[in-house]
Amino acid sequence: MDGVHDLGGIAGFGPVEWTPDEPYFSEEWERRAFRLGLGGTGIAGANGGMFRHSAERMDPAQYLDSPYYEHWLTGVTTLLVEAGVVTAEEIEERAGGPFPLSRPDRGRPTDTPTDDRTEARFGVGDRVRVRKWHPLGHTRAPRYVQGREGVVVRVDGAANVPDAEAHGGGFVKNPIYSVRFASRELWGEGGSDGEAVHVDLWECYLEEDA
Amino acid sequence: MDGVHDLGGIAGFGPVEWTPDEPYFSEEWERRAFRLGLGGTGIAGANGGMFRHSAERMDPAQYLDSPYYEHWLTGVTTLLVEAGVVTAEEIEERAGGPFPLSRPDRGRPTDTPTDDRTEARFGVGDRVRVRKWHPLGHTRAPRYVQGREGVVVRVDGAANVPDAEAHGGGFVKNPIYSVRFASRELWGEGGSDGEAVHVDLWECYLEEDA
Amino acid sequence: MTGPDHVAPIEARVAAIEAILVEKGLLDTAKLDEIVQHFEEDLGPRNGAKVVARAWVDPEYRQRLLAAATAAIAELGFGGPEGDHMVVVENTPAVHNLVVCTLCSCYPWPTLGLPPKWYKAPAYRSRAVREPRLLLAEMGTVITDDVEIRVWDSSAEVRYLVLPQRPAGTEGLSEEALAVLVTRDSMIGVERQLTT
Amino acid sequence: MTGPDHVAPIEARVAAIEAILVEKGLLDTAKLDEIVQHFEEDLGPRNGAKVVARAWVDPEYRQRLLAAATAAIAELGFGGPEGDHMVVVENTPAVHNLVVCTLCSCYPWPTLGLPPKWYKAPAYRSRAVREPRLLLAEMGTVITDDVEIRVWDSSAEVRYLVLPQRPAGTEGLSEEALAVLVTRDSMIGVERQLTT
Repeated sequence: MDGVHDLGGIAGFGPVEWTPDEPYFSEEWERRAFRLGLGGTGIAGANGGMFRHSAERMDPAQYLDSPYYEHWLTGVTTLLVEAGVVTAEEIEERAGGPFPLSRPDRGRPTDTPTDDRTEARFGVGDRVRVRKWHPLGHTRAPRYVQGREGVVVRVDGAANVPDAEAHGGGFVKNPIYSVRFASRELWGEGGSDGEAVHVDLWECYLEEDA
Repeated sequence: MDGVHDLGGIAGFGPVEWTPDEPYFSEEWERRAFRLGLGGTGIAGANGGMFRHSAERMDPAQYLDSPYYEHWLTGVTTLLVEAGVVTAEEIEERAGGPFPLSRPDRGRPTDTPTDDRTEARFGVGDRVRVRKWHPLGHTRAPRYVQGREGVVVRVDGAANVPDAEAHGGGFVKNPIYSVRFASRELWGEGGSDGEAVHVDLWECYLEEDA
Repeated sequence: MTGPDHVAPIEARVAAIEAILVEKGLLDTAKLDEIVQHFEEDLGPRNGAKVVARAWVDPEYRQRLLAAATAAIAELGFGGPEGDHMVVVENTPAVHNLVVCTLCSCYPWPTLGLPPKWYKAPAYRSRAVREPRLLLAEMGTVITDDVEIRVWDSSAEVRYLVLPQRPAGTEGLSEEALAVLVTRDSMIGVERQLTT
Repeated sequence: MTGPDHVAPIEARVAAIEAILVEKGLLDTAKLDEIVQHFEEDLGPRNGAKVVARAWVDPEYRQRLLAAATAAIAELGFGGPEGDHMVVVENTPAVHNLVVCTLCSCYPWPTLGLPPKWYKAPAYRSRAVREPRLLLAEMGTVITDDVEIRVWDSSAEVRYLVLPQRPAGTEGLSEEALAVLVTRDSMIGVERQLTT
């Protein structure tokens, strides 16, 4: 999903508001939202891909404007409502006001593998191109690499394809690679020499670069 | 600038909140913000490119979450503060609270023409590719067409290059074209047959497609 | 982050900058009010509708409109800011046109007035170029797959007006009566079939 | 649009969904508290610092760490969620490594703990892959042009730890004393030169 969560390269956010050290939870509600995230996804019968996508589906302005653990709260609560564990009315009544939830899931487990595959098709040094498919649902192929050429620098083991997992396609194993992209391949004239970005990508995201 | 104002293709905004008819200004402040936009840009000594970019430089969450004329208000007021016509302290004191302004301008009039050019280099039917340069400043080449191939369908007259105009590069004329892009060229497998997008682009945004 | 809660109300912000500029003698609100009033009273989709109706009844005007829209529109007395580089795109049985401004809010003021909120909002701007057929269907305008959708992103100087198809069964109507049938949405392209 | 003004306070929202799940007998907060407490007490950059210090003093460990990080880190007793597919990337005089998660907030919990706010915020996530050298300079870490910057976007299963260079003049220090020098930021890659 080409949403605002897919932040690589988006301009306009200003300087990093760095802190030398901070507690994991600066307010008590953050700790409770974290705890809810740990427990709530399973209660909703959801998996990790569904959990990630539940936050990606937040209203874009809310996503960008809210503290991080509000993503967890909104995402998990959306999954719980969608699973019928709780109702939107119930939580709003209890909260004493509107409780924004994420938008409906538009993803489908199409264009993703249905059979496990653990043997790597590509090797280190192979040139690959990321598929350009801009799915409406969850994916872990950032928009800024879709359609771009890179070189495999590491072959990792196989793991479940998030795109399938998040949209009812089940747990389908597929190899993962670290692919190196030159900055200028990604950002053109706006890129820089001497900078490279490595992105971890499932094999089903990649095509041979002819 | 690859900012959140560059909305083409970004997902997650939900249905269009269509209205059959509406007044130009649904609240009095909107009318006043419009009036301020008409008059204020000139008071700041700014031009149209600077005006557009002043809204593009807004905090991304504020940009997405605010009513349209708040863009005008925030942009024009930023130009007035940057020009030294008013101070941030002055307006905040008068407003009785924080008055968010846009972020600093990161653009430079580089990579744009410095000499007028009115004779069109391309003709209808020519294949072109949009330059991929992802500038940090103002441009009217949306991110979703940068690096993509299309066909010239109309040659328009020459007009000032916004990228130069917005960043102190002055008024430099350059021809404009309407370029047609197949949906699948833009969105790959996520595109559709039978859909094409036409984007109006200055000649300096384009390269011959070899 | 800057939460909107901590920000001065929008009315107070507008009033503040306006008051300071007026006090400095820089902003002439009365003069600007005349311009705004002109926009409010003289511009709007009824102008565009007259252009469309004329094109329906006058084949030569239609040719001029499609060849050089700015001049043809000026024949009816419409022109000015955001309307001095007009292009008219014509719907046909095989083609449907849709206008958007993905980067901001460009819109043909003289013929359509100032744009409605939804035209300037992220949902329309983001989706019109990515999934126009689905977007139109959601808005009640079903475009069948045999009709090509041509989206026009007004990213430079040109402002677009869609010339919708004349509805069937309107052979007997006058130009004035035809103009009444033409909607704002049909000239943006979010509506296709006009009704009598 | 839904203004945050009209929304129930975040504390009330968290409390509401939590209370309902507890009342339904679905959420065991006491059991979850044990896990959270474990994260708070046992995880953090002091773990990663021990890994780095060991690699500095033990060349064979360093080799194992670079070849198979998960197992090498487990030798020191660290592992678990968000740490079971570790890769360590080594800074050299010619290379600087920087870790980011552009899509969300992936971070090696066992060795670094839960990520700081800025690591999860849009400014860092958007800029790290687009203008890392400038971003680092703004954060006080100047990387000269002769040093290649390698950004690692942890978009899949692997979690990255940067192995910083051992500071000069630390030949006499013990492994424990070296670990004290290793900062969280140097293991993310937003700091390069460690000081004694």
